[in-house]
Amino acid sequence: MTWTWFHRLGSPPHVYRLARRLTPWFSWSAAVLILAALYGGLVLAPPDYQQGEGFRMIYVHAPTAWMSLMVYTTMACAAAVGLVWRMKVAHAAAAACAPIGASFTFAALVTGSLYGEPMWGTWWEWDPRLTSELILFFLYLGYMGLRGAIEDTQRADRTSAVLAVVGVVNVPIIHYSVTWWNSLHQAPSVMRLGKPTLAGAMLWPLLTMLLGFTLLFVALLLVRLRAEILARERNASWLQEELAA
Amino acid sequence: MAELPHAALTAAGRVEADGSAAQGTPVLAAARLVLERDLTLAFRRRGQLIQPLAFFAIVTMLFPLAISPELARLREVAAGVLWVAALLASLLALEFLFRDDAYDGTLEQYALSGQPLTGLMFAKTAAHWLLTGLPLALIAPLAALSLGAPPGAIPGILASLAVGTVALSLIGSIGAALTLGIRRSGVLLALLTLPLSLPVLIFGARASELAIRGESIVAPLELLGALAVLGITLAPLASAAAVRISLE
Amino acid sequence: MSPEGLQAENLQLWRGERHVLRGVGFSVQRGSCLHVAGANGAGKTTLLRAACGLLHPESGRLLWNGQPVAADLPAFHAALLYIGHEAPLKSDLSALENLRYWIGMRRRVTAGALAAALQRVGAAAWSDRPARTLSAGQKRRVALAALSLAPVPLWLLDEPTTNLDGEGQQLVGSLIEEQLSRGGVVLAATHHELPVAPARVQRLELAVG
Amino acid sequence: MREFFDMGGYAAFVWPAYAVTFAVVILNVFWARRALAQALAAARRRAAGGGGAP
Repeated sequence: MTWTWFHRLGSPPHVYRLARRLTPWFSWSAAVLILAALYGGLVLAPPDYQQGEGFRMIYVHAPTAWMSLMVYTTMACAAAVGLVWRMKVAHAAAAACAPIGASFTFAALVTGSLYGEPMWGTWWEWDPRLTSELILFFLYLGYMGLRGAIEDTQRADRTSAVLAVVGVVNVPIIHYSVTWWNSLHQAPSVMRLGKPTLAGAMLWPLLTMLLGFTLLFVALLLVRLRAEILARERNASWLQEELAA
Repeated sequence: MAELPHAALTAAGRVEADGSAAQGTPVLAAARLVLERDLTLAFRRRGQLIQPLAFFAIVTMLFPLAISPELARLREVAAGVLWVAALLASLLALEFLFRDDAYDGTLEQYALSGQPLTGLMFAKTAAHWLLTGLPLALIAPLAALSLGAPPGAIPGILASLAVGTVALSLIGSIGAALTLGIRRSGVLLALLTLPLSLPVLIFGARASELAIRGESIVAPLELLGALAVLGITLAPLASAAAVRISLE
Repeated sequence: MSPEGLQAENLQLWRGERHVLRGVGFSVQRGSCLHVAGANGAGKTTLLRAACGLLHPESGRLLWNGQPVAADLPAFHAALLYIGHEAPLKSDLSALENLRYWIGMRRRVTAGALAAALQRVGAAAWSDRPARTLSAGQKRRVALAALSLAPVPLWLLDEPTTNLDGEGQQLVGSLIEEQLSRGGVVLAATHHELPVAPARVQRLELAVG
Repeated sequence: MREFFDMGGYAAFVWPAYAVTFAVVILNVFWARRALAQALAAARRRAAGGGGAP
């Protein structure tokens, strides 16, 4: 009984239909939350006493940075499940994650750089978080490159899954080493990226934005997952019925 | 029908035809054979052994030409130069780590040998280290001297490269296994391997830098050692998994 | 009584767009040989590779002595020898060295046993030449020497008679006969006839999909 | 209103940051929908042309 949900998650038609049913719910709640957070962040929140109006960039930088890591973790978990239980749907989910994660990592890098310019006076600072973000971007590129280089879907799924798992083991090590390296070289006077103390009217838009982006990710994932399932199940009989209906 | 040889097989499966399990090769002996085979093959093509070393020497030579011949200035970047050159040289030989074995069917035989593939992958990685990492560590002090490092730095540089290249070979073996069966995989291999190698670069370059300055390298060397140990435990698992997938 | 030998039930396998194995099944008892026949591209090699556990069919079962193969893959692999249509030889190593490393991974072999095996396949004269100087037929013979050195219960042979002269083909036949007399199982994929007494051979014809 | 768009002198950083982020959001929505539409079209084409078997 307790494991039936897990087995059903392994069934492509079940997941396909579930994804179709859930997509509107996640999309609309994400849209509402993000719009509310935008209003809260740009209008209601008072300026920061140190960073002035510039701190409002945190409402886009923090969520994109959060997405970059969360999507990678999700991708690696899905990949591991796919490897261990030979679950096609899990591989499809991992494949769906990569482009989403890569694009948000790119956004986190750009917003980080924009955030950094007025604070540091340069467009790029070898700040540990930005550096880690850059490496994460390369990890995504490598993952997508490997996937794209292998023609057979099944082999591409399984090979890139090994890479995702290896990568997720490495991410904390990379982050630690980069922080360690940075602490050796950084002059203490340089201000670190965005840690204004947030409270009340400044905090809730951030939390709302984080939640909104997370829901947005789920919605995007569900749509892409359906596309990936369609590509993997093209010979299955359930699909013929599904399309006929 | 003669029943004798396989009578014991139903139970154990592993028992060989003459009925004695002792005939099977133990894992360590099998791994030693893999190592021996790779070393023998490498020495049959001695010319190729020199190539990563020559590459390393040329890359380190580029920096004085590109920056300045002043030893005082070079000394400041020497550790970084050594490590970037070592990283690239180690990467250069990786593409061929599994390639020939994949083409001639040796990998298939490894996967079907009944031996744990993880152990065999470890042996292959060890061979790669003995053929590239160790020689690199041995000639790196010479390169360091030419970049203005004091002779007192030699033990530290040697130690940091010897330990660090172990981790590099292990990480590289994963990349090499993942890119098996992909045509023109060189750039992809670099794209996969280099980001994962960054911690090794950071700790290794720091250790060499401290050695050049005449300070204690214990802290970064311990971190490098930790990376190598982590690599020894996990990397062969990942490359064995990747090799099996490449055979599918 | 659990069935002995190798059984496959309803193996289904896709390679990308191609549905290569469409519900293939067979049952080979100890002491008998399965001749996998079919035109080029019918999936003979795929079936052999699936039967030794390299490929994972999307559905279907593979049983060795009544046990699912997947339950203990290393033990199953230790019990089989697979030879693809190219003998797995290193071009820079001699025939002797190749055999020593290849078979030595699985079981201890003495120098005497190696020499005897090479003698038997007529390789004694050129056993110390690098494999790259050998002809395709000579490489095949080295693979046959591996068979005589590894009397494991299951042999999977992909095109065992290709490139061999008449005498070499007879050698394949006698090696297989010996294996069958020992109670071993042989799966051989070839579009030629097998030089084995027909009474011991089952035929499985694969069609091009 | 002017003041709002000026962002206390940070306009040159705040607005591009928001623009990039929401460009990525909108592109993601667009790409995801396009991927699904293409996959559906391909599957329909297949279903129409010979019952799925290649």
